[in-house]
Amino acid sequence: MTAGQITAIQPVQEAPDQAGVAPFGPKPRRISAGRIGIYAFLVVAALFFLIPVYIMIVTSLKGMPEIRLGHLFNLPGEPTFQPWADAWRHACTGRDCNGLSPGFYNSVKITLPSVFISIICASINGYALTFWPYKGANLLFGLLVFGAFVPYQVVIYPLIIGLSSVGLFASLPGIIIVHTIFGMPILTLLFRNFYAAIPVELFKAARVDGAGFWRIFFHIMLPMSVPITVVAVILQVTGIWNDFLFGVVFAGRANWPMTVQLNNIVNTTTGVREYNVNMAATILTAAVPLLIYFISGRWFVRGIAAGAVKG
Amino acid sequence: TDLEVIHWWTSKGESAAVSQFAKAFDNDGHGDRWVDSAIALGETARSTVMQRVLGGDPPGAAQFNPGRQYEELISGGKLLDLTDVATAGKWDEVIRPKAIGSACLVDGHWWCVPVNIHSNYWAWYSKPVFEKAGVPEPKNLADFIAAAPKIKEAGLIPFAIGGDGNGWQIQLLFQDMVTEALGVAQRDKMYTTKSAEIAGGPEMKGVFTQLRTLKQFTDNGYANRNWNDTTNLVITGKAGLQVMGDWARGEFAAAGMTGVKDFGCMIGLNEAKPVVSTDGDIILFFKQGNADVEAAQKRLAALLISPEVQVAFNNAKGSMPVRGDVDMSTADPCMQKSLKAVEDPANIVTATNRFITENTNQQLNELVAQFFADDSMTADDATAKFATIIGSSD
Amino acid sequence: MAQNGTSVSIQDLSLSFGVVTVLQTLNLDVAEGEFIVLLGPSGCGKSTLLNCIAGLLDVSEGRIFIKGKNVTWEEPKDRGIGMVFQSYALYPQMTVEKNLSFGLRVAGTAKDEIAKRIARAAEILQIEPLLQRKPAALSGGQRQRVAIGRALVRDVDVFLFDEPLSNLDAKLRAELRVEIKLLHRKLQNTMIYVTHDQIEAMTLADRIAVMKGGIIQQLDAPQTIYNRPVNRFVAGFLGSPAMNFIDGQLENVDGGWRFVADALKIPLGTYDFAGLPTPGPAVFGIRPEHVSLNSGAGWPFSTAANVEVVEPMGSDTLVWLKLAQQNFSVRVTSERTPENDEAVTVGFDPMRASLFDSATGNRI
Amino acid sequence: MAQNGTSVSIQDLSLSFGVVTVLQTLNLDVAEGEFIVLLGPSGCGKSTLLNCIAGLLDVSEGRIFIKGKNVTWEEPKDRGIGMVFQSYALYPQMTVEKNLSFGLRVAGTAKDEIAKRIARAAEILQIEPLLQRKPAALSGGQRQRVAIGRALVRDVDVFLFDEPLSNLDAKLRAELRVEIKLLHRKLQNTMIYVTHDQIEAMTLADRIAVMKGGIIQQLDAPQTIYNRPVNRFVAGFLGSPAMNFIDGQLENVDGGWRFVADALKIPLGTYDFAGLPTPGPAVFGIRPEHVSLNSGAGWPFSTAANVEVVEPMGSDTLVWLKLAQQNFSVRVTSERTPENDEAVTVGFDPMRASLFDSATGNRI
Amino acid sequence: MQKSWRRRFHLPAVIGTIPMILVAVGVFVIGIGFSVLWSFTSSKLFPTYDFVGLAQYRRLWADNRWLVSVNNIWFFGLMSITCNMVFGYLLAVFMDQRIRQEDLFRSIFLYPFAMSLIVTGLVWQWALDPNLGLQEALRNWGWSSFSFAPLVSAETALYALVVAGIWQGSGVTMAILLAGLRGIDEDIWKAARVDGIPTWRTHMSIVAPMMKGAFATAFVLQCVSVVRVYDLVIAMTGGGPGIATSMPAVYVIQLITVRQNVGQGMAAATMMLLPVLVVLAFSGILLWRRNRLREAGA
Ligand SMILES: Nc1ncnc2c1ncn2[C@@H]1O[C@H](COP(=O)(O)OP(=O)(O)OP(=O)(O)O)[C@@H](O)[C@H]1O
Ligand SMILES: Nc1ncnc2c1ncn2[C@@H]1O[C@H](COP(=O)(O)OP(=O)(O)OP(=O)(O)O)[C@@H](O)[C@H]1O
Ligand SMILES: [Mg+2]
Ligand SMILES: [Mg+2]
Repeated sequence: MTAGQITAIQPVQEAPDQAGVAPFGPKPRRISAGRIGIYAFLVVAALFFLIPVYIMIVTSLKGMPEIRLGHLFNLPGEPTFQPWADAWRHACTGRDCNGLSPGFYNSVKITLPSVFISIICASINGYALTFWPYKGANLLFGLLVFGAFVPYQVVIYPLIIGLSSVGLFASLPGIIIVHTIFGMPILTLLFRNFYAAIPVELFKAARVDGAGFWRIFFHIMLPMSVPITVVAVILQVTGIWNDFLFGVVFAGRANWPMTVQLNNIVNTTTGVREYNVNMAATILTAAVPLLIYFISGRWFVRGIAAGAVKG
Repeated sequence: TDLEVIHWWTSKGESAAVSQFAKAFDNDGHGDRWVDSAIALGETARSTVMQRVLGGDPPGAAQFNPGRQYEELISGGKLLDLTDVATAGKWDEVIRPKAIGSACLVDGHWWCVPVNIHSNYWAWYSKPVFEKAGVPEPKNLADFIAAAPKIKEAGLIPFAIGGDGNGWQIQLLFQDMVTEALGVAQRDKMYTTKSAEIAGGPEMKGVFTQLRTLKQFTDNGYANRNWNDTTNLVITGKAGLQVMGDWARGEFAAAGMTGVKDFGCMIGLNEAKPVVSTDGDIILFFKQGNADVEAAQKRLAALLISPEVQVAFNNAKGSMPVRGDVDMSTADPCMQKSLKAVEDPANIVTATNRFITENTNQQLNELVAQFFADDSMTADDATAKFATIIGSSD
Repeated sequence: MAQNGTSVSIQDLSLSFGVVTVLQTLNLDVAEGEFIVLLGPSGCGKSTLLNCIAGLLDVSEGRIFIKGKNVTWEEPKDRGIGMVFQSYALYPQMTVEKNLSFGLRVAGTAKDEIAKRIARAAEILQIEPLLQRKPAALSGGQRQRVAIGRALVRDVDVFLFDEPLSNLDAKLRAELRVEIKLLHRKLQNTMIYVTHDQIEAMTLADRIAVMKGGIIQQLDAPQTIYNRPVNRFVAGFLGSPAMNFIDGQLENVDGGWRFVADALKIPLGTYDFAGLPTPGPAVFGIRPEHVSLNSGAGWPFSTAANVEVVEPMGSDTLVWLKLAQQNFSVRVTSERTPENDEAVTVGFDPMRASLFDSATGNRI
Repeated sequence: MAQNGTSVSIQDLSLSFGVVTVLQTLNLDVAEGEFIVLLGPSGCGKSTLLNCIAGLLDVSEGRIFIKGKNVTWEEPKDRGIGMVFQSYALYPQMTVEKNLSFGLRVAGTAKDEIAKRIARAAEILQIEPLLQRKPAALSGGQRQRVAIGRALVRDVDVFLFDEPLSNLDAKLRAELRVEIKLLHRKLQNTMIYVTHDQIEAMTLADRIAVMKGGIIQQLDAPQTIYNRPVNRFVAGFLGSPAMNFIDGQLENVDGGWRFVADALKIPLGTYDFAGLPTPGPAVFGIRPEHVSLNSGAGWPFSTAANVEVVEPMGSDTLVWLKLAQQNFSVRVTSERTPENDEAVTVGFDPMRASLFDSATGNRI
Repeated sequence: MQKSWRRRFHLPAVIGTIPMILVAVGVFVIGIGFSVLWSFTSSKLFPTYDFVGLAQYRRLWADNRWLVSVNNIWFFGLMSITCNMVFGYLLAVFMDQRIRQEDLFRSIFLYPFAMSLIVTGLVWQWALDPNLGLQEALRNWGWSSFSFAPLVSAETALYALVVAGIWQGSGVTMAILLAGLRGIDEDIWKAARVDGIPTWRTHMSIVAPMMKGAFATAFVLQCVSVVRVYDLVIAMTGGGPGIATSMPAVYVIQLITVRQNVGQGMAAATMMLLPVLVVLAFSGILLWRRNRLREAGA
């Protein structure tokens, strides 16, 4: 059916038709200025966001002579992957010239249990605060939120003294505890908000069914916490993977994470700076959190919606 | 016995140097092993050491700079007393100049091992730049300041400097200028007696005024530049002159340049009055409460200062050995200059760090950096502030 | 009511979301001043149709006229419509007065004109004392009125209501129903009202459009729809308690029609057939209130049955029993309530029944 | 129904949240096998009371007995209760079967015993085909049944229902209402059922407890509550359309009592006073279905009035008019519907009315 | 009432939150308590208990760098939170327009959050370096008079930090606000359209005020990162030129580690906590009062 036919059938109600085409069917999709503006803004913003990563990638593919020319934005004249290989395998940090690779496994060793334990702790906190509040629980929570504002370094001395007095200083458990401590405020906040939005009837039903604190948590609440857990995992993985300060002090030499080597490669003050290797090393170090971001970005927004917007 | 050593020798040249220590220690015949813990950036490495000490897990040994950074470690009883090793090795005889030894010799006990001498008192310049600008190569700072406008006219940067790390490059320049302006004796007096009078005197004002003048001859990219990029400006002939310690020589060498035709070096800021500062690196040993480990620590201490290791290390590092009885004939012309200068005690300048605490040091860094960055700050203001900091330091 | 001319006319309207067609070549003419209710189960496209009329959704096919003007492509604000939402959609951070005036202020209406209109709307809706409150401080019914007020101040021709009462409790719902009815009488505007509550539909509408699956099943006056539903869906959808249905056969015996299910045989002598009937499977429907219990003879049809459940509902009682092994309810006034398991006689007049084709569901 | 002994007994129960007292020295005895409905407006404390019985809230004062055992401080699971929630509260990540068996698994019941009980519950509730689905794949009514099933498998003495039907649409609500009624008949358990829907209350309850502000206003059989409400609140809360109230005066003229409002004078000869009346301001209440329109003489009282609004509701029609300048509704069957503005006669028997004290609201 | 007590302090709940109790009390109360304590001592390299009263505070407030840091944090905080919110909101609004490639854009806006600032800060420093970065590039491409070197002068270096802060933080703000936007009742949008309110007006006057929760969350996160800002400054400017971009957190850490002056560092840290404490206490009291009022009114 065309517009013309309709006009023929319905002449009576036709309003004076200025343009010659009677409005019929879907509104013609004008490519409106607004739409172009939206995309223009987003693209410009995206370019702004991509500047550093562009510089990093381009630089990492250049040889040192090309870098000395100083044309930061130019594409590599003779692309080379040598810096990447160097960064991963050969770059020196002190005596050892094994690149980043040895630290990678340490980072994994630190990150996995830290993320796991900190999320378990925080989710239990959120759950207890929401469904089993005892006297003073909310005061504790307030203290925790206060802790979120404390610059890490302020409590580093007491932490060192405390951990060494229980013999956990400079050990894997030590660093895991530290990450758990500093992840706790924000994660607890997220989980608490998330659980607060769960219908309390679910909790009551489980209690009537005879389930106790732990069973309700593990069988009912935890399986429902996927969206917020995704957010927590992303936050923690990026935070812990990128951490240098705690890793170098609390992990002990045997467990030094990748960032220590990255710092050694990047921050060497005397001697030639190999910027291409630096950039390659940086991208390699960031690869894990970035990967997690790209895989779960969609759930991130959704999870945030579940845990951050209310309250 | 395994011995963990924390240091910030992370660059290629440095790691080659530190490998000399490690190799010697690993092969000392006692089954020792050097466990290498490199952490880039001196301040990061140092604070890690401090935190490890606080946590009761100190490393076996750690790199430090001579100065007052480890005062509290000594008074807190955290360090291993090396006096017996020193006596056996006759350290007080072989180590020269005396000033370098005194960094470790406190109250008659040896608390650390000096391993090299670095002098901050150098200016490096590009011969082609001076040629291009048609001015003679400088013999002192005044020469340079006179020549600078010409270089600027030639479209080049007369004076190269960088402002990274709280402005330590500027502070280094500044300290050189202070020594130059006050003379070694007056300078030492100012720092030892914390004399606000000298610090606020006309010579100091002159230093600040000259600093402001030098600022006019920098480019506007200096703000965050680190020292090797600064050196690179001189190497590539973009800038005329840089004031930097002797480690800059490594950069020139790495770029394939020789001190004969490509670049020049000025010892001190005045060739007529050569000076060598006694900065450098030292190694501290921490008490472990374990006789075996302490024996290994002492073995390492003795090894570090032994002639063969000294030569191997300092050749790799490009610094001067702490003992005069070793053969350094392979060193380049600039090094030869300082090896010559160091023989005369009159040319020795004690490192500033030895007089002032790190707290004061950083305050000075900031003052100088701020003065350098902020053109609205007058030389009078700066001098007054300088006097306050010196006067109230401890 | 002033029904002169067409107010809203929808012609061959279709709308799809991707591959799902929600509305299919729908036609609807609403007379000026008429109160039309769109009634249908959830998801049948009522809100979608309303949004099309409002211009909040772009149609896929067809045209929409309001007051004779083709507004298919007009902006919502230029269509002369006002809309009241289920959630009221009041601007929470503005006072009632701001809520009412915001559209006008944006349009640049003069200050005193705004004040005048708000005063009038507030008077009509009796919300004068509330003008300085925020929506959070209002009860459900008051919010409802403010939402109507927002349309009122804009002096629109057509009011669109999207389930404006479903968020309220039964009591308030009943009260506001009457208020909307009175308001309509006062304003004489065209109103299109979406609901899935049949009581609302019955009480408010001049005409009801019963929708299902994006198609208008029947468009008629409430009583007609109630008493002569065009198909089984409409019959079952309206009425609470719902119409009783009995599956069986339509038979022609000796030139007379009758409905047979199991042992049950209902003569259809008094039934008003919609067309020429044919024998075959059919569904017999009759409303619970058109059936009488134990009222003796005098009914064209009566049969015996056993009471299964008795549901007293206050004013009346619903008695459940089995007819031809199928559930059957009878509504009786509270006084004459039988006991569970009591044997009773059921009587009704097939004239009041509805017969549907088993296959198509259409009225026979 | 097997009403032998007390099943749930609540003694002097009080509960406060901080400074707010929600329940005040409440007493309630529920007989074994009885179906009690707690009815009241939103926020009156119905859910709170139910939660106290279930042990999900700690009481501030008082004691709770179930089957003669003081369970005031028992854990919920040890009280022999099952609870069904408005939102069903099914565990979303478990299948129906897992949902049903969760409580038993927690209690460590043997595998085959669990299977047996689930089979039985599934059969009673006709949810066998759904056992392997997750709640998200169920319709509202099916979820509802699973929620009941969860209580069923645990073989509890007392079922607690917290508005189990409010999330459903009217049609399903009506169906499930009957199902719950039949279930109760089958199981003979004690059931305590919270709702604010009076139809549900009337149809389901053996006795209704009407609550307001944390206090039980009246506890009685549905018909008693409907016909002889103890106060104005109960009278107004029950019945849809609601009872008509007329404010006026109670007067004693020549030894006979009458109610006077404006020109309206209603003789109360047939009225059954609750106690000894005193003259003074009073409220006269009568339900719309107890009033007749144009049905001639034969009524103890009748008066003339003008029709204002007519609300056809399908089966009946509600006619609104003014009596003594106050709104007054009359329910008539659909056939005899007057027009707007028609003059009619209103007649009723004051015997069916209720009189309340204006000040206290109590029945006179 | 023995049983009553047991039910009120559900033992497993207490056990389950032992980590929280330990962290809240052990770390944040006791730890911070020690920090405050040390601020009254003459601690240098290691904490000692040699009390000197308020001497450290006097020295702190006499220190020019600290004063500059305090000024900077207010300026930086205000600028960066405002810009972040505005920019994040704009991004969220535009992302909410049913755009194509939403996933791609979202990933681009979020990725900076995953990268360590220590390095990306360096890259920003390059990009803004007059001899290496944008200025040089544009001059090479023919715009020889172009001048853009924000990190060089004390006046503009803070702005450069703000820009890098936006780069790092606005993605997360965007995600939070986007979630908030998607939670707004669609009827509100429709009502505004029927009322004829332009889209931007709807955003400004209606939608943004309705997203209090999302804004609050984003705001809190921003505040946390502003108070703690350290990596960004160290990587991009090292606090320079001069001391122009020094911040309290940078100052505290400098004092504790480099300057070996724990006492004064802790004094500075205590000063930093003070405003946070005041704000938290204030909002706590407000919340408590509101609850009280609501309860009383109910
Ligand atoms: N934006 C959309 N995209 C895809 N499908 C949609 C969209 N909006 C509505 N639908 C579908 O269109 C159908 C009709 O929806 P509509 O909201 O009009 O129903 P309704 O009759 O108003 O129902 P209710 O009584 O629940 O409000 C539904 O099946 C719904 O799933
Ligand atoms: N945890 C709580 N803290 C404070 N007050 C509460 C709490 N729970 C309920 N209340 C208050 O107690 C009163 C009774 O609540 P309850 O849930 O029992 O009402 P209800 O009768 O079930 O209402 P509805 O029909 O809406 O479910 C309400 O005023 C409510 O605000
Ligand atoms: Mg709808
Ligand atoms: Mg409730």
